[in-house]
Amino acid sequence: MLRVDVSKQLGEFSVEASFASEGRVTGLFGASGAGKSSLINMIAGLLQPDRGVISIDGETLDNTAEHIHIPVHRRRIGYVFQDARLFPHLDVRHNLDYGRRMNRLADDPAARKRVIDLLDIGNLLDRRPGRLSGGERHRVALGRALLSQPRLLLLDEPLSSLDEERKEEILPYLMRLRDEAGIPMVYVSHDAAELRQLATEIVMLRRGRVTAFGGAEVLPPAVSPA
Amino acid sequence: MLRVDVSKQLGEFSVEASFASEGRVTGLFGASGAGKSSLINMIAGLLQPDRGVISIDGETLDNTAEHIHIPVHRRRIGYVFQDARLFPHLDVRHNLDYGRRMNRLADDPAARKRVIDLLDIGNLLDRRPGRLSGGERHRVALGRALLSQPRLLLLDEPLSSLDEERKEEILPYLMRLRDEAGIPMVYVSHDAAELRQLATEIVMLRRGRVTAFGGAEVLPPAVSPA
Amino acid sequence: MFDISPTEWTAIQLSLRVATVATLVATPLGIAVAWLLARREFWGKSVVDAIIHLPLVLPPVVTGYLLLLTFGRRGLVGTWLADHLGLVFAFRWTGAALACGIMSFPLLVRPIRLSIEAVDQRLEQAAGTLGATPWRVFLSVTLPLALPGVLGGMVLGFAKAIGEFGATITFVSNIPGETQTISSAIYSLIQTPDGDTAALRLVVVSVLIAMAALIASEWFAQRATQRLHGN
Amino acid sequence: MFDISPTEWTAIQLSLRVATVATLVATPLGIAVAWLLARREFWGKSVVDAIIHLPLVLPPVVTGYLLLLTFGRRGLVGTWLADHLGLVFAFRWTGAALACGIMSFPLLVRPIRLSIEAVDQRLEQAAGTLGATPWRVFLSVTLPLALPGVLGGMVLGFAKAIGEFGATITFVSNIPGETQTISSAIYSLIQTPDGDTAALRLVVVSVLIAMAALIASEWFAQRATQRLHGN
Amino acid sequence: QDKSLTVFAAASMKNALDELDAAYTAKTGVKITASYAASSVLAKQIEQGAPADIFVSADTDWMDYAIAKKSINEPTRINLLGNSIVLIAPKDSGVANVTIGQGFDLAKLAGAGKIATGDVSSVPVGKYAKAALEKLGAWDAAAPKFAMAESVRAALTLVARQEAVLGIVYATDAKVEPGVKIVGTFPANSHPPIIYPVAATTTAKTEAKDYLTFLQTAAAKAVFDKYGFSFLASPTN
Ligand SMILES: Nc1ncnc2c1ncn2[C@@H]1O[C@H](COP(=O)(O)OP(=O)(O)OP(=O)(O)O)[C@@H](O)[C@H]1O
Ligand SMILES: Nc1ncnc2c1ncn2[C@@H]1O[C@H](COP(=O)(O)OP(=O)(O)OP(=O)(O)O)[C@@H](O)[C@H]1O
Ligand SMILES: [Mg+2]
Ligand SMILES: [Mg+2]
Repeated sequence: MLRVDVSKQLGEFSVEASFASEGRVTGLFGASGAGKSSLINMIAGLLQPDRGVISIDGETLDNTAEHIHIPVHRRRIGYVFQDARLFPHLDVRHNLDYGRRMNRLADDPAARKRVIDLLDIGNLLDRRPGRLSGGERHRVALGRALLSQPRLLLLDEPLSSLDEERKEEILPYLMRLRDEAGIPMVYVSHDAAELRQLATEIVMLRRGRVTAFGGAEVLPPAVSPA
Repeated sequence: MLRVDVSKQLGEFSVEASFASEGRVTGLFGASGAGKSSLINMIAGLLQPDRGVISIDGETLDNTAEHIHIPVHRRRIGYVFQDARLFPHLDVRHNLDYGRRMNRLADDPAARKRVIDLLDIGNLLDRRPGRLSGGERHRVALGRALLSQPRLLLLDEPLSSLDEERKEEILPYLMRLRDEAGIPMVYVSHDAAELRQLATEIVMLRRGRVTAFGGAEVLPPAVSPA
Repeated sequence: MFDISPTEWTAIQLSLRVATVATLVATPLGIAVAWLLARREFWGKSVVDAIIHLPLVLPPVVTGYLLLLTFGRRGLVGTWLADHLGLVFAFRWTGAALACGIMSFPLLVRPIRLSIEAVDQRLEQAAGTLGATPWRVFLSVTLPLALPGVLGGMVLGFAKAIGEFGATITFVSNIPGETQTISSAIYSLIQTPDGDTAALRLVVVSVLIAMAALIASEWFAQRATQRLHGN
Repeated sequence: MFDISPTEWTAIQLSLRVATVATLVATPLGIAVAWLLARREFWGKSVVDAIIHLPLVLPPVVTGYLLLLTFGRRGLVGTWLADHLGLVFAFRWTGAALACGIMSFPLLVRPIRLSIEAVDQRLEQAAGTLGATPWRVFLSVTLPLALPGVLGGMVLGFAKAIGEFGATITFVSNIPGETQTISSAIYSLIQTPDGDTAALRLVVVSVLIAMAALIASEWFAQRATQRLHGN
Repeated sequence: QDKSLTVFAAASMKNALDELDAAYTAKTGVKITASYAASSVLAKQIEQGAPADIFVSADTDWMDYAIAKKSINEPTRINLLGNSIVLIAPKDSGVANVTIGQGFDLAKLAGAGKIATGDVSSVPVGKYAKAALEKLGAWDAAAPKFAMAESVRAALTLVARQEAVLGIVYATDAKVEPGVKIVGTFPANSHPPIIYPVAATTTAKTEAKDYLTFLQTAAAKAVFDKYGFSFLASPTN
């Protein structure tokens, strides 16, 4: 269970969000500038809430009243940033391996192969991020987060730079992760269709406030493409 | 008319594209890593083709046989980069104004207001890019390109980080630009629906090669969202 | 202890003038050289790089001597400058400034060069697409983004210029009111059997000047960084 | 002209040893200090910054005296180190290395600091989310990305260490085979009537050493930049 | 067993001492290590416990300083050498054969040019020059024309390069620089005697005595004479 009840001031913008999501995948939905990335940064521990509580499966990550703020590196999260943030000095192979090394996990060639094949980045392994296309970068970033064996996945529009075909391949994989591995996720997307497939609960954000919370029914109705 | 007939080697990847688009909006469609950004970079003059010709409305921009390579700053293009590339040291207002200043154009408050309102970035004018959300950044980048009064617009997935609602507002504006101002555009997108609305001609790219060229009919058939 | 004598005052003022002029004149040149080294490949680049570093590698006296041979009254460049521009360095404060400028040049160039190398070329490309000529790209994008390096280089250069005396004294000797800077005054005092107290006084003054320069530069740099990484 | 005498050979070897040891020992310290200045706010930060720059601002002779008073045989720190760690600086080559290290410290720190400041903190955040402790973030992200600055600082520092003699000669004197570096040898020769040819010979040697260091560092830097900005 | 001595000597003594040290080593097998620097620096280093056995100073002030600091074995002190100061001009200058005496107008002689010498407050040659000119009544007028160098050698260079029209340096230095000519010699009574004292330090090895004796031999005198120093001690064999 993911419990979030925080407030945070960022310049003139403020986030005041409170929800408790039981589901395995919490979808964050909202217009550009609604505060989705800010909220997810707080869950990651990169942004400290001014006030409030964040806990996951009963374990407190943040509690301003009790001065608890678990540092980022101990949260065991996998975060796919909106802007990829690959390490420019490491080739794709080492980017993918980074989380495993830092967490001192045993090598798992099978898992690695599965992720690499799924994302179709096998032929990029020796390249550095500077020479990847936009979509390739995001795929590698997704792979990097998945391979760090996180306890919680934070996905900030992980598929928005990808083509339909690719999305159709990756979404089912994420659904399997949700159902089989049971890794909880927070998934940010503008794409209602994506959220409908993946999210078990939806948080609607608008100007930093939660305006709706519930199942897929809170999403705007599907429109058929023009 | 946009004529492109180029080849370029990038590491192991090569682009060999040849097409002549009569239409006002040329849509570039293709999977991640197909070579869309590379092609558009050549049109912009940021990447020099190994061999070939690029011309727009009869004016040669590149001709390797005749050693012609018009430098970027004389091409009068507006380029919305896939990765925004806002100037981090300038606030939004000055980012928007940059192209006008560099081209020594007269100030046009009405045009500016129109673009700012359309993109809903009026309240961000005094902020620096470091404090913008992902979508806000892309909107400013779009505004910056539009306001430089370009002769050719190059749009590399300009809307992929925006929500449906926003897209629905901006697409019609781009259509108006196409129809009224008559500014030719090259438009990269993964979203077949977007291209169907905007593009008059479609170039399908696959592994650096043009696999189809024509009207909207070359796009994959519309699927209704799951 | 703080009764600074008139000669000392003159030395202090002179030091400030010499270091300021040296830094201000060297900075644009340093930026140009740093840009060339950071962004251009040309034949003889490592030779240029080596020449810039010479004043660091050679004992200052040697640099002073070389300056004397080149920019002195009988020096090749010196004669030309005197005849054509009326610019005389010998025994003038301008000579002290020249010596300080040359001695601090490597310290000025390196940080600027690093900062220019660190500027994201994709931003320069973006500026180009918006119609900026290479020169205006440099002025409006590269230079502002490299500002921390420019300030850093200027501080190092200024501090060095305040402390320099080996090359200066060899080139233009030590003439109170004309070429005697704080550093050469300190040096003279230290060579005198009971000059220690007076030397200490001047040491304190140089430290204060350097601190002021440092604090000013930090303040500018802070503002610059804020501009780059936030609102 | 190139019949280098045994004493001169000794001076050359000593210079290399002194400059190398000084640079290698100062670099980790310099990185630590640069990191503190770049990434931490603490009380007295500008004082630390000022102290680091002192050797640049003061005439080298003054720095040399301060070293003599502190680390000399009768100096407070000198006696303590000798008694407790058996580390003697006075009139030893280790003292020359200490003097060179201190004189080149500001030149080392500034470029490193600038490079660390330029590292995108969002990448460090990303490393944190992947489980890297702050220390490992520093080692695996910050430091490699700041490598050009580290190399740049090391080159400046090394070049300065080769050229330093004011503080060295004052602190540990000019004893052939123990503390006479190329630079102090050049200085002695310049002070001697008809020592010019010999001095010139040694000047050429220092220039060659510095050029080799520069070229090596450029080569490393090039590789580092390539690693950062391409394949 | 290797015997060795460390000599701390003023930089201007390098030529002569290097030659003598070689001779001494050949004769006795005692290795001499010489450290040349400014007398001021050496005096302070000896004060701080430098491993020096012998101190050769370029003037009496710093020897006195060292004695006052109890770092010199006072009874061993000998005023070994003397020197004279001369007026020099670039070798093709029109100035020649100046008689230096009471009423000597140095300022007029220099005209619009500069007069190079060592720093008058700290470098020994400068101190002697100033004293002499004051005695001769020429200082006040000439003072503004002085370019004070960091060492005798630097002053010499300024004249040789014709940056300065005149210079005041030691006779020993003027002799070896081909770019200058001596145009006058300051009378010995116009300034305090120019003396190079030598002494053993308080921590000196026993061999130091022998070395000091060697410096006073006729053989040593011959070498010092060659480099233009006047020998003040009475030579022994
Ligand atoms: N440091 C800051 N100072 C001021 N305002 C900020 C700061 N960081 C973010 N904001 C503002 O907060 C709002 C929410 O930003 P956030 O990045 O969370 O949006 P988002 O929902 O992720 O949007 P998008 O879909 O465009 O990425 C935006 O309007 C943004 O401009
Ligand atoms: N400098 C380079 N060296 C080697 N390969 C490169 C270089 N630049 C691009 N590539 C490769 O060329 C291919 C095309 O890249 P491009 O950026 O044009 O793709 P794209 O169609 O824009 O993809 P996306 O939709 O993911 O942005 C990619 O596979 C990329 O890895
Ligand atoms: Mg966002
Ligand atoms: Mg692309």
